[in-house]
Amino acid sequence: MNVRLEPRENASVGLRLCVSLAAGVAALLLVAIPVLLAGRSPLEAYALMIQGAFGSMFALSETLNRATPLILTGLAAAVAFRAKLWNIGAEGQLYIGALAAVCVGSGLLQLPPALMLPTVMIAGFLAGGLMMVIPAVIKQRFGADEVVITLLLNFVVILFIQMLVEGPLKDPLSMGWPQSVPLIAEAKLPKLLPRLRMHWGLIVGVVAALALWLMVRKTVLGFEIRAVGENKAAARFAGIPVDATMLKVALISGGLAGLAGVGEVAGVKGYLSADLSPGFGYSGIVVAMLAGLSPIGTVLAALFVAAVFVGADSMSRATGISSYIADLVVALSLLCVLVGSFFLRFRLRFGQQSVGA
Amino acid sequence: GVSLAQDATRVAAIWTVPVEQQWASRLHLALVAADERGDIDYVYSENITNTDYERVMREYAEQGVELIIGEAFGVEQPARAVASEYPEVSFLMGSSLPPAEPNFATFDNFIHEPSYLTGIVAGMKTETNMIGMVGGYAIPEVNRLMNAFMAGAQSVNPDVRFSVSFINSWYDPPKAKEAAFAMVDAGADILYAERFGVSDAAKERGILAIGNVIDTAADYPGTILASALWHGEPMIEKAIEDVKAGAFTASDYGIYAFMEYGGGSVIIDETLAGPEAVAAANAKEEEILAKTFTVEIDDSEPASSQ
Amino acid sequence: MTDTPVLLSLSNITKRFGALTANDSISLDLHRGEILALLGENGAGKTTLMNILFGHYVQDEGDVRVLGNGGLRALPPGSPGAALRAGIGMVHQHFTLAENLSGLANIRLGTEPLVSFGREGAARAKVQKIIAESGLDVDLERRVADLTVGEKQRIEILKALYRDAKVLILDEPTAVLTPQEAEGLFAVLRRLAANGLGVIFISHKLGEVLAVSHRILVLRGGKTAGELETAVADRRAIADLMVGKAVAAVVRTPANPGEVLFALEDVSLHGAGGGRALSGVHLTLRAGEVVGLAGVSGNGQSGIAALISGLAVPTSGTMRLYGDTVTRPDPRALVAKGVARMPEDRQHDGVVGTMSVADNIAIEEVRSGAFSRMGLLDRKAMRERAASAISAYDVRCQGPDAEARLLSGGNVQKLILARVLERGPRVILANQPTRGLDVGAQAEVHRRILAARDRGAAVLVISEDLDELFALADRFVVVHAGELQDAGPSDGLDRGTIGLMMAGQGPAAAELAS
Amino acid sequence: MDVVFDILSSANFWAAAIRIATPLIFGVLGALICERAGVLNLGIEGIFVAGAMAGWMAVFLGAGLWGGVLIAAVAGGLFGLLHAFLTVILGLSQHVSGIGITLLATSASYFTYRTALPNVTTPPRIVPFQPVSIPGLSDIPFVGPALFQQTPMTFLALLLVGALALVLYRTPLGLAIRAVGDNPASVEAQGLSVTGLRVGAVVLGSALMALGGAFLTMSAFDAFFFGMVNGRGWICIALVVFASWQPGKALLGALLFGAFDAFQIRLQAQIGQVVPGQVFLMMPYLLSIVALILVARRADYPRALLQPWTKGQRH
Ligand SMILES: Nc1ncnc2c1ncn2[C@@H]1O[C@H](COP(=O)(O)OP(=O)(O)OP(=O)(O)O)[C@@H](O)[C@H]1O
Ligand SMILES: Nc1ncnc2c1ncn2[C@@H]1O[C@H](COP(=O)(O)OP(=O)(O)OP(=O)(O)O)[C@@H](O)[C@H]1O
Ligand SMILES: [Mg+2]
Ligand SMILES: [Mg+2]
Repeated sequence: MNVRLEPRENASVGLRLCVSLAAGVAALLLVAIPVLLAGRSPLEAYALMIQGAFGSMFALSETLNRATPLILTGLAAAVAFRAKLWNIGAEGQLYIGALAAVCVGSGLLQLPPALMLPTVMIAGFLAGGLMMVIPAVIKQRFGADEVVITLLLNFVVILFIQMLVEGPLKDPLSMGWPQSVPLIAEAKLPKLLPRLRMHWGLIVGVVAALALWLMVRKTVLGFEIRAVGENKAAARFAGIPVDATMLKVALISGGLAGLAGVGEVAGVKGYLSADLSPGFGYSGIVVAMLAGLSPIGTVLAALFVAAVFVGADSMSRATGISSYIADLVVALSLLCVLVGSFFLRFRLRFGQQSVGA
Repeated sequence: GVSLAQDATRVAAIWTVPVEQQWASRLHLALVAADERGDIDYVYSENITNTDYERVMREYAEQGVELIIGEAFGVEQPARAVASEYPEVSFLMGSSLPPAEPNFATFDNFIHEPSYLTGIVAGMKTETNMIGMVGGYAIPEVNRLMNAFMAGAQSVNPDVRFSVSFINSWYDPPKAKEAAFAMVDAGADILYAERFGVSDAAKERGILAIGNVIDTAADYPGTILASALWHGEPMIEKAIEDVKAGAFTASDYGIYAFMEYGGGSVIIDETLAGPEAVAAANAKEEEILAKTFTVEIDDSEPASSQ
Repeated sequence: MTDTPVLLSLSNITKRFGALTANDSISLDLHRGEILALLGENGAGKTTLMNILFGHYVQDEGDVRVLGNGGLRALPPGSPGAALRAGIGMVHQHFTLAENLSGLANIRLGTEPLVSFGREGAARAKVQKIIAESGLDVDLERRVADLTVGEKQRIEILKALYRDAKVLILDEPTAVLTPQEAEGLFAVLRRLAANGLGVIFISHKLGEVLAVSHRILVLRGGKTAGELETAVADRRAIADLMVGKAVAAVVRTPANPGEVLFALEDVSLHGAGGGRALSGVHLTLRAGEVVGLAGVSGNGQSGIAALISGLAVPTSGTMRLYGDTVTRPDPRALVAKGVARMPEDRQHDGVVGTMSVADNIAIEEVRSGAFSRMGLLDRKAMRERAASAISAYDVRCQGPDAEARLLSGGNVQKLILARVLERGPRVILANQPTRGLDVGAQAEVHRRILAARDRGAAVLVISEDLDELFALADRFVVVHAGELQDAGPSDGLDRGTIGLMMAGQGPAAAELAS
Repeated sequence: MDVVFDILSSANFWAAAIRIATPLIFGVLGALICERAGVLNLGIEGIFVAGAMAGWMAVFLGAGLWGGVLIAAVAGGLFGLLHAFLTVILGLSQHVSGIGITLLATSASYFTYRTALPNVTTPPRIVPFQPVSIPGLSDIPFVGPALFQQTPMTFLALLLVGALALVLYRTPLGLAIRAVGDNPASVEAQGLSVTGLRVGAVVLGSALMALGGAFLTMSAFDAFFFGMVNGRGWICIALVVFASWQPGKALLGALLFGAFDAFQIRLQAQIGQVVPGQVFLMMPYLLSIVALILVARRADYPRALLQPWTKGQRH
């Protein structure tokens, strides 16, 4: 009797569901440890988590609101990772996208409302995209690793934003606080429902996911991105312009992250500051990988991560457990889902069974 | 939906920083004390990002908390919007903007007065005429205190020069310490310790430091020349009292940080400062309390002397 | 040979991969001093069997026994360490060398306690002694990355000998060697066998097998198909055993060359495309003619292939297609103009493994009107084209939607043939068209190439296998040190002349010498 | 210009550079070991936090300073083990596992700290490592003060650079680690365990990373703060590329970074707000990027970096 791993060709929907469920259960079991350490009842904590994430229209809207930037940064990572372009810089691209939105949307440009929003979004997309095209070009020209460069650029961008919101972009009415001038009303993404923070960015995210899905499956560009991502050498040999395709990927990836920034600044906050994102760029990587880089899956994974965070954070307040538990729960869930993905790729075989040849 | 204790007012605080942070810690301590006295039922959330801030406010409001204390600096608009939607809840928020009717009161740590007094002490004590100042970020509540300190020092010693740097982090004591060392190397003999880490550098190099907001003299024996302290108690107690009495209004509670209300005080180590400096500071304190002298509130970013 | 003691004995080895039975109850014995050749079509299970023997894979059934003190002892399954300790050395089909280390470091790897110091000197002395005895000369201090394939292989053999191997397994050792290097290897093997080493030798080249082995074991479809003494074997019998049916020989009719379709005129190439630079190369390809390019690997073949593939642009000189100068390299434009390119490394450059067969057939023309409209893919057209290619070229796969990575090597090559030949190209680059393919698959590829020639295409075949070149080429060119020499029509040529030209001697000198 | 010269010629400046570099030296050595074996460890930022917290907490609870160092290393090693389990044994994405480890180690450390010490406002302190001065040596002009204002952990870091170089280039273990990061098949074919080597390297490397964190709470400072690691781990990921995966160059890179940081702190203090402070703060990152661009062509990536290895699988 021995145990062996065998790769699976593809996992059925049923199996996917089972594995997701098992991962969720495992995560909950692990979460019990810190909850018990804090001297509370895990069952109560679970109930409060669910309530905190979905228990009311408000809770649900908050979950969706948090999922919005995660969908976009998740898509940014998914499209880049598919092409084996390791964009770890979505955080910086998000800020640059937000910056562009503020630059065009704070009154500098006077456009009819119908044009203003698209302009703001396009500006954010292009700015974020450019922010990723730079490391992609550096990689092509100099061979410098994009993981490290995009990571470092995140720090540069945040400092740059700080510099701007303390300097040229500073809102004179902010009483000295480092924040930018606000967006004008026409440049803001409308709320989906009155009094709730959910905004049209969510729709943008879902549409972007659908568009990417279509792009990957139905377009020549998607075909070329897949080929370049899976086997650069074969793609080059077959005449696919590898470098140009990579730049397109970079533009799309950075652009999506930039859109996330537009969403936060135009949909939620109204002005730019250096604390716009609590790490949405990094979480996007997690979201994309949980989704197996699938665009539609990214939407679901973003919802999952958002719900876990919002639910756990709310639970911490209701139980009096330290609010650091929210990140802890997200981390544990992530690792459980990650281990689960292993069982989608491999099956365990026990003993010696004979298989018809 | 949880049933409330009979007489304890339910108070929640929402901090964007860990409660170790000096600023939050002053109010947190006062709230914990009130909780221990049984006056209030205190809960808090720390390290809440501005992105999450509004949600947390709403969650507490929904839970039936009566008084919410926190910082609206990064979330002025949404915080005010939430307050207007929960008129039955009282909000007491750190803010640079005026209060908003009917339930949104504001405050800030206005301890520029004691900061000015510590400046007098430092200005008289410095021998190199060089004072090093290390701050986190150049934001109004930091700038204000630094500027008052500098004004105080200059009032007694026009030759004094300042070296100012910001480390761009609230919590990087090793880095703050390095920045302080750099100032000592450049000739500073007194350090203004806006951040944790600066007094450590002073102690290690055997020079003096000026404390800010909290009293750390016991941790750095022989190092803390003087400190400008912020006391959260007067404001917190006033606010609780107002809530209990149903008299909470959208007013500026920032005044409770002023010396006249006991929200700010200076503490000077006489053995380090010497009687002369103490006397000068005390004299100025009299003037402030007597309102014959007003310390200017200057929120602009302080800069090194050229 | 069977009078010497048995060194190694495999009995009833069975190994399954999912539904596929790669080894089906295979048994074999290896004697001291014996060279046993293991033959079989691609996928017959040779490598799998050796991987089990060496502990890379765990068999489902059967056991491996090795001669130890006092008789044959069972080897614990799944442990290369145990196999090494038992005296088994393996030279893998794909080298297992750390390229960032020196040859010596690779040899020492795993032979010393992990934390110990100063053993390098003794190790070097021992390896040098082995080199002296075996003739496996190689610079031990160079980084493996900088060694030629032949040198890498010598390092691999030294690795085994350094551990005092009793049994040496070589999996397709000559696939990447020049004829001269292969000869050198055989000499070494004979010497080692004479000293008592047992050798298992896997190859697809029947000539080599007949030349070097004592005994031949043929696998087919994971089963033992037959076993014969080399002394009594002939090519035909072996090929029939391997394939299970007679393999028809491919006949080349005399060529009828027409106009020049492709030409390199005084072309030099630096740096691009990897490999050696080219200098002053003249090459003409005519309609209806196969030109064979011979040369020791690394002398400039990759540069020439890169030029015709559109992956490199001449540093100087002119490249002409149908008389027009080609200025910018662009695989897509060349493909559109009727150039067919078969890559040297089909798995690496030929297919995108995770994409479907249909995708891989369409990949070169995905932007053309045939497969897309306004940036949208025409999946239906792609699938139809794939379906017809699959049946016309007998690509064995689950269908147009099967992932290319699941295809065997031979079928990948058929897929590429289908991709490039189906358009009726006028210029064809066939780079190592049958490397690693078994005799049946080889014959099929050769037939296709000759059929294209007969249709009027100009063909350049690059191969390290002289047998293949003689089977296909109407005319020979030889590349050495980045320079190309014309060797003339193949009819008047013999292997010796070509071999000398490959070694850098001019055609005249080569003729004199032969 | 005078300012620059004054700064560079002061022993205190060099002392600061070495001090600032110390946690980076630990971190970059740790990342180097992991990557040499073929595993990218983006968990580094969180492992720094865990080391800072665990080491400090151990000392706070009475373990003694070297006991704290040991506990920090063990904590780092445990997170390394988790990363190794996910990436080496299960072959899962190294990027995601790393980011997951960072999230887990950070939040677990914060949670533990807060649950253990719920009611602190001023963070409790320990007595940290003190600078060692060696009579005689400390008095050498310039070098003495630069080197002997340092705490034992700095010397440990410098020592580890040598030790790691020795192991990597002079022992069969080093050979095996370098080989497994280049081509795991080479190691397996020689009878060594790919998994064993990789797991070992990741655990060891993570333990070193944790020491970088421990230095912050036990040498550079005496208390644990939320957020005090402040991106130092990520810097190490950049430095290791800059160093072309060589311990000597890693030391050089860390020292250069430390020197630059010490320099900008001094320049900021002296020439003041002529340009926004952020410009100074950006410099180390921008210079790292420039350095990476310059070395990239020559960088010798471990070829098997990011490649999982499963025994009995085709690769
Ligand atoms: N990694 C793998 N996982 C599962 N099945 C595989 C894998 N690789 C190959 N196969 C299966 O094994 C079969 C043969 O593949 P292989 O690459 O060994 O070709 P081959 O046997 O050398 O054949 P050919 O003679 O055509 O070169 C394929 O059809 C495929 O179904
Ligand atoms: N790890 C694996 N997973 C799945 N299938 C495998 C694996 N290794 C080998 N196979 C399959 O087992 C069969 C035998 O493969 P093997 O490599 O032993 O053939 P071979 O005789 O060495 O062929 P070749 O002449 O092409 O080297 C093939 O169909 C191959 O695809
Ligand atoms: Mg094969
Ligand atoms: Mg094989």
